[in-house]
Amino acid sequence: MTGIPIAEQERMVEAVLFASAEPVSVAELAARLPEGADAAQALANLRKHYEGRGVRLVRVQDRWAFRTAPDLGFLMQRDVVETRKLSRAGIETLAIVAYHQPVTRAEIEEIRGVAVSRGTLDQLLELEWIRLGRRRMTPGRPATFVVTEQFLDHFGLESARDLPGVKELREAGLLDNRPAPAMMDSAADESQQGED
Amino acid sequence: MTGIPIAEQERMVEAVLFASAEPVSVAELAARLPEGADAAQALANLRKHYEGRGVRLVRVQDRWAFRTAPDLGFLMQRDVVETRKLSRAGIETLAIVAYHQPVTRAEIEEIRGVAVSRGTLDQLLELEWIRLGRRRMTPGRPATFVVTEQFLDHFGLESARDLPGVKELREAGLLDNRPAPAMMDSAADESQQGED
Amino acid sequence: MQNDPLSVSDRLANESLIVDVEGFEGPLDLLLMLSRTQKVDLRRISVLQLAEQYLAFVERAKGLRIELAADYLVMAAWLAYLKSRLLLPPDPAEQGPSAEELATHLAWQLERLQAMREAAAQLMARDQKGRDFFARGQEEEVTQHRRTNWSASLIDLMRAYARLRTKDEFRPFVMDRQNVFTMEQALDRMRDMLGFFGEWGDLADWLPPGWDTHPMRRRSVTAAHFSAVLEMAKRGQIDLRQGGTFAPILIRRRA
Repeated sequence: MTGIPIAEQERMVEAVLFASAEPVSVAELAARLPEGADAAQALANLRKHYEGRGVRLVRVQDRWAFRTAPDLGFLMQRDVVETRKLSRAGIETLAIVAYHQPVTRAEIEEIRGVAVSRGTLDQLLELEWIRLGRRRMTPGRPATFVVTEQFLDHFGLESARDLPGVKELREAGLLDNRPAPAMMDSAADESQQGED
Repeated sequence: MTGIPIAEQERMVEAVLFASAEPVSVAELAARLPEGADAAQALANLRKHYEGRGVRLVRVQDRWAFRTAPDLGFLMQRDVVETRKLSRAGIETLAIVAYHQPVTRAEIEEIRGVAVSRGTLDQLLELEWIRLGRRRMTPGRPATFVVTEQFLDHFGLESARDLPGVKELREAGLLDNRPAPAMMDSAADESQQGED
Repeated sequence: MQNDPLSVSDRLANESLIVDVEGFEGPLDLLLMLSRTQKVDLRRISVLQLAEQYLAFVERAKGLRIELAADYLVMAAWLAYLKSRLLLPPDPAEQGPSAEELATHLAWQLERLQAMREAAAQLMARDQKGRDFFARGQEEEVTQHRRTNWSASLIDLMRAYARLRTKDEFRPFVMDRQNVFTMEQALDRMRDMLGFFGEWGDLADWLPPGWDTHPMRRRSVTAAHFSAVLEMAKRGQIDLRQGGTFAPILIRRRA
């Protein structure tokens, strides 16, 4: 009737279904397409064209829509890896364990001057950066904490004894509490190298 | 490597891109596809497959998206979301940012010969068609403006190099930053600065 | 013709421009509009003629008591200046750019503005998303699995420990001391050298080596040593003398 080739009608249906926010009925398609187009036929051709592809033309009740092929559903999941800095309490507690191991919770609190929350220790345990060591042979037999292989691995240390002492930290400029990270980093690198 | 047939990879890319209204980067595709898949090759095949269809695979910088073919826009007229009409100042400012980016506010004003009102830049920023670029390393470190990926996506441009007539304008020297010959006021300003 | 370069139709156009003055986006916009009456390539435009058209416009606006914004009047003043220089033979003794250069730049500015207008029109005539082509209407949800990677660097660890171990001697701000010689240092040094001070000697000669290269270091070391010798004089260890303002400061051990 109209002389619109069926391939062109197929293109039209493809575009309309793609852009529509809702599934579209054959009647709606017919209303949108130019006079005389055969929406049902175009739809059938289109459905055939998408057979076996990554998206398929599916019927939802009496309406039509594009949907991801069911076997590719796994692609619609995304793993988001988020990197977050350890809290100040966490890093301080970790530092105390590293420098003083084996160390009890009471000793950590004494050095930090504040109570150590259960959550802080839990987090470090969960990260497998610290683990429980031997119990201290003192009244109450308190548990001690030590750093793990994973800790040494993460921080690139051969052993916890490789950590620089306070004097070296000072010489490396780390005790100057001023914000010049680039400078301090390089200074710290040097002090580490100096120890090798 | 993985033994995933390229046709299967093409299906996967098709599914991921179909699911997203926003352009997806090659890096993200690669992250979502199974290990060892060749997203770039799959994209190339897919683009070919969609040539001449009702939807097309388009590139925006290093991102890819399906978009309906522009010649079928008339079918979607009822889906048109009325966007706020840009003022003449807005349109000109947008063009200046696109063709001269990165460009400072003072440079925009120099080209238009008139002050840029706060609202003009705000509107373009709000539309996410322009954003702040790097500060210019000149006295005062003025902010610069550049166009965004959303801008390129909206106007169907693969990159800012594809702006209409950009090559001719550059060749004609009309995108140069040609300072005004020093005279009267500006000459006086400079001699004052020289004394500082 | 020379006196009135505008045709009747141009004058009529000019009058309608006056009525429409609010519609112009500044003097450059107006100049661009006026330049169209010359009906030539913007590169071959007569800036002199353009200046005259603009000045005529401003005169007429004044006659009609139309309030013109300051930048229109600044442009008028500048164009009047440019016009006079274009009409006069070039003065070889004059500094700065020639009238020709100024005119060329103005023509280039107009050409650039025109080019940007055309580019803007071409841009807006492109197929636009949401009008001519469309994005996927029905996005499919992507399920996100969030995994947090806790990070800390060795430097964070050491800094945290350093912070803990030095809580008592915490210095909130430490100057960069590379170029600073303190009075305490100077005092220690001068006290050690006290035995060597004989007859009157210039303080400058007693300054440590290597500190006179950099002006900042020289200032710091001089100030530190000056304060140190004042302190030593107060304690009765040395005598100080200066012949006049900026004269050398002489010191000797008090007998």
